[in-house]
Amino acid sequence: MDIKGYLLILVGTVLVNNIVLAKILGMCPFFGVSKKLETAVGMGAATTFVLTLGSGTSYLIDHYLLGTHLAYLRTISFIVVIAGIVNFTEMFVRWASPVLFRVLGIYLPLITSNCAVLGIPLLNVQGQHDFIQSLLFGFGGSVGFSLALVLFAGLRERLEGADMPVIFRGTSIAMITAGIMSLAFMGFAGMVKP
Amino acid sequence: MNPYREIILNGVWKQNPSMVQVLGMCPVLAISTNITNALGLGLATALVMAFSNAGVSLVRNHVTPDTRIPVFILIIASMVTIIDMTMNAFVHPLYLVLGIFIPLIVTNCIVLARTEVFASKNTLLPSMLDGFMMGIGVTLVLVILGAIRELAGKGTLLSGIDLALGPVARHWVIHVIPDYPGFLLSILPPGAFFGLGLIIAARNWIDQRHKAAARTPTSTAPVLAESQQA
Amino acid sequence: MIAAILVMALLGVLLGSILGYSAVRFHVEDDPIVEQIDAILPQTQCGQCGFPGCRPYAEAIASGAADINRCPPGGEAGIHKLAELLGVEFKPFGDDAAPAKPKSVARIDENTCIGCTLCLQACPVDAILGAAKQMHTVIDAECTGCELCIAPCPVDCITMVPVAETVSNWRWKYPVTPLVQVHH
Amino acid sequence: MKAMFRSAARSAGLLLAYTVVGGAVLAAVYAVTHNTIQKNEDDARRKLVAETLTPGSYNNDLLQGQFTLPHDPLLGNGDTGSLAWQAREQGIPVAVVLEATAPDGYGGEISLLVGVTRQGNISGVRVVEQHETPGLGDYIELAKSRWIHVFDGRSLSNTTDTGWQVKKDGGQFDYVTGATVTPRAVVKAVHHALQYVAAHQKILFSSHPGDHS
Amino acid sequence: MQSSPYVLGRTHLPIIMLKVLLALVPAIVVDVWLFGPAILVSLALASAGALTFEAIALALRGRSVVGGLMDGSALVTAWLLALSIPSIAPWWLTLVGVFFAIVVAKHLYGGLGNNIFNPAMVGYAVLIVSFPVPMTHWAAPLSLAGQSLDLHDAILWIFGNHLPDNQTLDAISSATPLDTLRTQLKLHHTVEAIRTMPGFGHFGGTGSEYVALAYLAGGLYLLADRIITWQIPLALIGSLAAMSAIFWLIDPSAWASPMFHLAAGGTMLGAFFIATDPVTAATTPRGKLLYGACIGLLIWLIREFGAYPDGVAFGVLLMNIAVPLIDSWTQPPPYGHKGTPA
Amino acid sequence: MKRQLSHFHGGVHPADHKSESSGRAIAIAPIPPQLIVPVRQHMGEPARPCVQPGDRVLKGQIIAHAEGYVSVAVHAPTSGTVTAIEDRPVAHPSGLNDTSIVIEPDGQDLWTTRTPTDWRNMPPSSLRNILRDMGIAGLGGAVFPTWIKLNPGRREKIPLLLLNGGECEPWITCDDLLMRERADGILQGAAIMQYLLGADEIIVGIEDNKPEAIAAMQTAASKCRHPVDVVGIPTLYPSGGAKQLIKVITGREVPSGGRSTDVGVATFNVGTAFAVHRAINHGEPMISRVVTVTGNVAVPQNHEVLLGTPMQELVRLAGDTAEPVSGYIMGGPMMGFDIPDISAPVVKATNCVLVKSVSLFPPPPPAQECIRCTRCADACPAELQPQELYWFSRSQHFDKAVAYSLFDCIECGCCSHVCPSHIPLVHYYRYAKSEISATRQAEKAANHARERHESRLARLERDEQERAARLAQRSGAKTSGDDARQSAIQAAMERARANQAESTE
Ligand SMILES: Cc1cc2nc3c(=O)[nH]c(=O)nc-3n(C[C@H](O)[C@H](O)[C@H](O)COP(=O)(O)O)c2cc1C
Ligand SMILES: Cc1cc2nc3c(=O)[nH]c(=O)nc-3n(C[C@H](O)[C@H](O)[C@H](O)COP(=O)(O)O)c2cc1C
Ligand SMILES: Cc1cc2nc3c(=O)[nH]c(=O)nc-3n(C[C@H](O)[C@H](O)[C@H](O)COP(=O)(O)O)c2cc1C
Ligand SMILES: Cc1cc2nc3c(=O)[nH]c(=O)nc-3n(C[C@H](O)[C@H](O)[C@H](O)CO)c2cc1C
Ligand code: SF4
Ligand code: SF4
Ligand code: SF4
Ligand code: SF4
Ligand code: FES
Repeated sequence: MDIKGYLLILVGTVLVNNIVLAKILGMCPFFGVSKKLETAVGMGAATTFVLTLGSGTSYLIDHYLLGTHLAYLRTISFIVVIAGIVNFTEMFVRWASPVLFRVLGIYLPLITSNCAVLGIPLLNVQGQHDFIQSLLFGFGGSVGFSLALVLFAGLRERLEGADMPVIFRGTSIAMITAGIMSLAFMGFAGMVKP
Repeated sequence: MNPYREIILNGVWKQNPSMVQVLGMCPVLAISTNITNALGLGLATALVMAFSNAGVSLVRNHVTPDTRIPVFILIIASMVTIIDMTMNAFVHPLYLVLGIFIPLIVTNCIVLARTEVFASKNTLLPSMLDGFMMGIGVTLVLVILGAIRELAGKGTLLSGIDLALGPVARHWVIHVIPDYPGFLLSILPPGAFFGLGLIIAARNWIDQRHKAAARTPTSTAPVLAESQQA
Repeated sequence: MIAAILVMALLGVLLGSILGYSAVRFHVEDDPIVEQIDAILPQTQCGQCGFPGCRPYAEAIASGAADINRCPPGGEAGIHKLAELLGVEFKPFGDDAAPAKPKSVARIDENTCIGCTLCLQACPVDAILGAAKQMHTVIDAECTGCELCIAPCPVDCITMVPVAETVSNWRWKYPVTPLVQVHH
Repeated sequence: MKAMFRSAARSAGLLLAYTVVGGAVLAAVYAVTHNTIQKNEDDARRKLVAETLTPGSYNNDLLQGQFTLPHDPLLGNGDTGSLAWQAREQGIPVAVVLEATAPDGYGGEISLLVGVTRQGNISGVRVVEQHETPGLGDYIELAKSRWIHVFDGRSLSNTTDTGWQVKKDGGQFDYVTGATVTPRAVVKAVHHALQYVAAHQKILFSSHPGDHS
Repeated sequence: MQSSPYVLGRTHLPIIMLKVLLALVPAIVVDVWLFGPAILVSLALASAGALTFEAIALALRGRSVVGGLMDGSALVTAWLLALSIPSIAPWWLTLVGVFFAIVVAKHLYGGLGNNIFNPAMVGYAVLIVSFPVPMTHWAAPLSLAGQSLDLHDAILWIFGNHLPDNQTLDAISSATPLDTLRTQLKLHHTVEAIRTMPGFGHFGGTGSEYVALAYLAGGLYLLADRIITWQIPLALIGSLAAMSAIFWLIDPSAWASPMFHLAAGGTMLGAFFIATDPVTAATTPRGKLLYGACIGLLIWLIREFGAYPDGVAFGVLLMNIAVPLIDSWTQPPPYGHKGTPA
Repeated sequence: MKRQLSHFHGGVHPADHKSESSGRAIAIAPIPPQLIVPVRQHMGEPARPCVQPGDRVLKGQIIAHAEGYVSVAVHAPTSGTVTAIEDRPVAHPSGLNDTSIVIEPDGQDLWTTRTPTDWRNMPPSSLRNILRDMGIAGLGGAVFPTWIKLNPGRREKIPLLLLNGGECEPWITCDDLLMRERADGILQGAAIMQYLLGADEIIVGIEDNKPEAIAAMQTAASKCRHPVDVVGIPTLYPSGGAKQLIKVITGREVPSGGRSTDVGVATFNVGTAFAVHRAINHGEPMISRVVTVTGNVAVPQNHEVLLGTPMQELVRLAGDTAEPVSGYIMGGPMMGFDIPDISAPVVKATNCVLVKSVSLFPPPPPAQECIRCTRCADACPAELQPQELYWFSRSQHFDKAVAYSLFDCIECGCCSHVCPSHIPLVHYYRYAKSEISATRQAEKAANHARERHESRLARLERDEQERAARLAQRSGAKTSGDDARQSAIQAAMERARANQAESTE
């Protein structure tokens, strides 16, 4: 696969098949951690780190440890590996840099229950990606996640001041906003052939 | 109130995972294109939650603080894998449709949240019930959303039921609106968000009416400032 | 079967060692959150929260023993700040919470005061001046309006007077435009 | 240092216990469900392939007749080749089903299964995967419309090369107004598949077609 | 209590909206002249629908209905939506679009001024995604169709799905040049060859190029009257022209020319009337430039690579998403925040 | 010499309505039957009254002393008797009452002794004290004590003294007339200011819609011994704002949160300069000022008015028109405020009494929603984003409003003026500012209370230990005094709560 192919994977995962708005993964942090821009940025950064790493590691596990024989252990071994990475990163960051921990650390525990983190490695297997592709797919997917999250947080901060009907305030309007965002992202449809 | 009733009410209404806690949203949003899928995934989730809660409740006194979460996750992942294989074996067509979202029940945050919040502090029976009712809460929203999206999108209900129940069920499909041109948006991702947004708004509305009815009619609470600007 | 158990065992050992190792290797103490909570509380020391003063309430919040919506003097703004600090949802005052009062200060009726010093001992911020057998007075600027001095007074000579609106503490009101339509 | 080691060992031991139990349980469930799952998957594939064939025209297990075709531009397949299945009546090949890809659909590639009888007639075409615009270009799926039956019985001999086009371009194939791109792509792909079968008639209908690839 | 200032300027919100409507009139006139009167029917239908939905929404929200209708914003939304979908669209299509524009995109967010997405474009996007078939049946220019729908026929068609006996849908409708270009490019025709096909005019589509010119004229009027500022239109047109020019210069047979991009589809309408919607656009001067330029880029990307024929609506909606961030990142420093020269 | 002028961002051109009142010379208003002199006429601490009801006072006699640092004295405007010291309606947007010294004039208008000061031979600090005791506060609107502003402080000097003759508000002409008629006095005051500041340069900035004033000032300047540059600046509201004037004249921007002195400029209203001249060269404290009475009156005119004169007296002087009066504004139409009670007195800040009628000042149309058209941002001289400030103030997201520099807003009203939706933007900003200030105040109070509480706890602890030590010494027995104290507080609280419950029932 050439540079162009890699680029297409990136564009595809970030924009066209955005993990949040097109693939509908990682919804909980998308709605939960998007009330403030600052936290959204932190969550995005933390997720990007873990997801890229987890994507690569999962590939190695799947390829060298499980094979087709033990494929049924995929889910459980992926999640164990990811939990390990998250936990280690959390404790390490906390110990190594309190500043960084304040920025990223508090989001790390939330990452294990972000289904994008497991979804992307599983999609990697489904799409028969090689190691580099898996890494890129993980990175692109999480950048796409961060992008959607940060944009969404910006919108929600602005919506705080809006004079909207009471019953729509909060989660409801967040859903509808996400819906229109997802509609807008459909504009990228067809740019990268699936 | 009877604690079991409380647990049931929490799961279905007061602490409904999808409408109130906004957890475990991915399957709800992704799999609600029709009632059949919704029901399938909802019940799978409920089963996983019931058994995970049971498992966690059993071992809750035998974990150390730093291994607690990993152990819970292990239990959940095992349950999910079992359900995964079982569905693959016995409702294969449905399994194919639900696809990646069955293994993703592992990371469905509501599952982990309930093991943490409830099962790790309660005994076996209440824990199982809590898990199951939370799952039913999810199922409820899933089915309502599935019905709305299916109806608006294709004008049918229960399409694809044969996937779950075999060819016998093929003519159970209800064509509510014959010759409906189809409203594609409803079945696409934006439709999922719009639909759930409306359901949550409806829930808010019901809650609000409830509260308004409960309030004494003489109350003269000042109107919120934010509603004062036209 | 064996392969599966082996793989799983390997993963378990790996994960466990990482966890155990890093838990000890990278151990750090928690941030003192009590200070931050206490900084938000209004320091009226009035005990309306059900705790003997603001700091005990802060400690209770930090340990999870108390909700964030128990301090009437702090108002909803205070709850918002606590919610933000602790990363929890805003929670309005419960129906049982005391209604917010206009800011008041204590006034001692100088003719009735017998100089027993009981109020002086109760005041958490030393806002009452006086000595035994002498008439006492409240320093308006120091009084937080906590009302703790009222109950101990044996001759009931202390009353709370709302702080009057003056040119210096007057505030602009929320603009109301002629088009107002109030929600029903 | 010692504390670290002890802590690590304790956690590892604990988790070891759980993983071993978990692994054993999962392996057991796997053992129980494995065969059913395998059968399910085979059945599903068998059913799909069978759809492009005239029922009752063959009596072999289609999966037994599966073989691989090498890369060929006419099939639109990639370097890894594509699959094909031979249908036999009493051991004699009577039809083949091949995977073909239409590269120029509106929304990307369209994957097809094309069934061709020994006489060179089409016994059926099915769409396996497509990304056409829902509601517009997706009428090529049997679930949406019966359009795909336009190919039944067609062959290179009963339809000329110019006939292998949509009516708008002067051919013989119907299309839905406003969505010409998709049928154009499908018609072309099926035409190519027929040409491929014609060119490789001998091999495809030999008793061991897979050996030649 | 009234607070100072006690003297107010002479611009009024309804007047601004009225002027926007006024600026659209030349294009409507040209459209009627070149494509027949169907557009008048769809404008009227959209306006009626928009005002009705607006009134209902205002009433449900307990706001002054008359005051809300008088601001004129619902009419602007209705007209812009009607002008961006085919004029011969069936009645229900227009109404579904208007519903999503006025009720979902505007009033769920709190009505005028509170919405974050361009209402008309939300309506358009919902329609193109859900009903691509009627959304791609555009009225053919009179000069090509030879025959046309008069007002009566248009009403019958739009409301009753009924055509006069001697006419077919194929005859009165055609794909837009943008659509034709993309499908023909897929068949490996060159741009030059495609441009000679019927439906292409001197620099855009037959007829529609003059409509685009009329939009340009209306837009210049808005600029001159300071209803809109120059940043967004200029940046949008500039970046679209720049992107298309670069690729066109590399290979004129595979890429459409900048001139074509500017004259075709919704470029002019988008640049002057839609991207400039003050409520949903960026507000700072630098932010407006960035916002417009990104929309231009997105339009080009979607036209050249995407699945939808025109990218204006998606470009605008995608940038609406980014507006809060753009605004906060491009805040100009206030007086006294610039660091004083020593 | 033509000075190179700069521009400030934004600004508006409301109709200036100056000619109504600028055609007539300054008249001396008669002494009213009663004078009401508030003790808070300046920014800062109110002055402390030093007379009693019943006291006889002479014109120019101190009746309230400056209290604290930011304060100036208050004087009797004429001779007479103090009849009361009580709360009276004052000119304030709240319409509240404030402490005022009420004087019954005796009609003789007898001065106390007036002693001119030989300022050139006086140390600056004594000179500044004199200005404080003379009650000199800025007449440009902020009424900040002038003696403080005249202190270069740690800086050796303030290089530029800028006299503000901008008078950019529509309708007001008091500075215009003052410059036309008393240009020499203004420049003599400026000389004193220059001495105090150590300024190298004096510039007078005057909007070019006042050619007579510019001419008069130029004539006076040419007679001055020290160089004075009189500069005509383009007419554009609010060029009279100190920050805008500094930008126009020097091209420099006063840093946010800073003062003019940070860019080496001291800005004073021309009236302030004249008051300094009267105080130092004639020994006359600030007891009167020029007030424009205009709008819906028969004879719009400027009057020299004794401070404390009820505004209704001035309105009566100006006479009625056929049109009914719909209200009164103190100050101009852009920055002034409604006076609900016209019996409120003229104070140092009163530059104008503007009588409203419905045709001159139509009531604002209903506000509509903000459409983010940014006309306000284009008009804002503080280069803010008023639409964002509005968005956050309206929804009470004050942190955000502060982050968008709410406190850099000078409340000039340009944004509201141009807003097509007629939103009372400035009102929202004032509301937000006063809420934020109140919160900050409360925070300060909380910190203070915490300190006092902690020091009390520490003291009790210490007492306790001492007593325990004493007790231990005496008997060796151990009593739990701490518990006793705890239970005392506990009991107090119980009773307090019981009380509360009772009172809420
Ligand atoms: C959003 C959109 C999606 C479309 N999807 C398809 C499609 O999936 N298949 C198709 O054949 N045409 C599709 N079209 C229509 C083609 O662009 C083209 O107009 C149509 O095939 C008519 O071609 P003709 O002019 O050759 O008849 C789509 C058009 C639009 C605007
Ligand atoms: C607490 C305080 C202290 C001040 N100290 C000084 C000072 O030392 N020197 C000075 O020139 N101005 C001082 N000022 C005045 C202001 O900076 C400003 O010049 C004055 O309020 C006039 O405002 P205006 O320009 O809006 O009328 C002070 C203001 C306040 C509120
Ligand atoms: C919007 C605005 C307009 C002002 N216009 C004038 C004015 O026209 N003339 C004036 O002397 N001061 C005006 N001021 C007050 C000046 O900023 C400044 O406070 C004053 O010139 C300081 O002089 P003083 O201390 O002598 O009052 C204005 C202030 C603001 C905020
Ligand atoms: C210059 C200008 C452009 C506008 N453009 C649009 C538009 O593209 N779409 C729309 O729905 N409304 C538009 N409006 C109307 C109005 O601003 C819009 O409906 C608001 O978004 C509703 O809150 C426009 C108004 C003006 C003044
Ligand atoms: S209720 Fe009173 S004592 Fe308790 S925290 Fe609030 S102010 Fe402090
Ligand atoms: S004087 Fe009374 S009310 Fe005031 S602080 Fe002291 S105890 Fe509380
Ligand atoms: S001028 Fe008025 S409507 Fe326009 S942006 Fe400013 S506040 Fe909003
Ligand atoms: S009042 Fe404030 S925000 Fe409005 S224009 Fe003046 S400085 Fe700007
Ligand atoms: S279910 Fe929670 S992130 Fe997907």
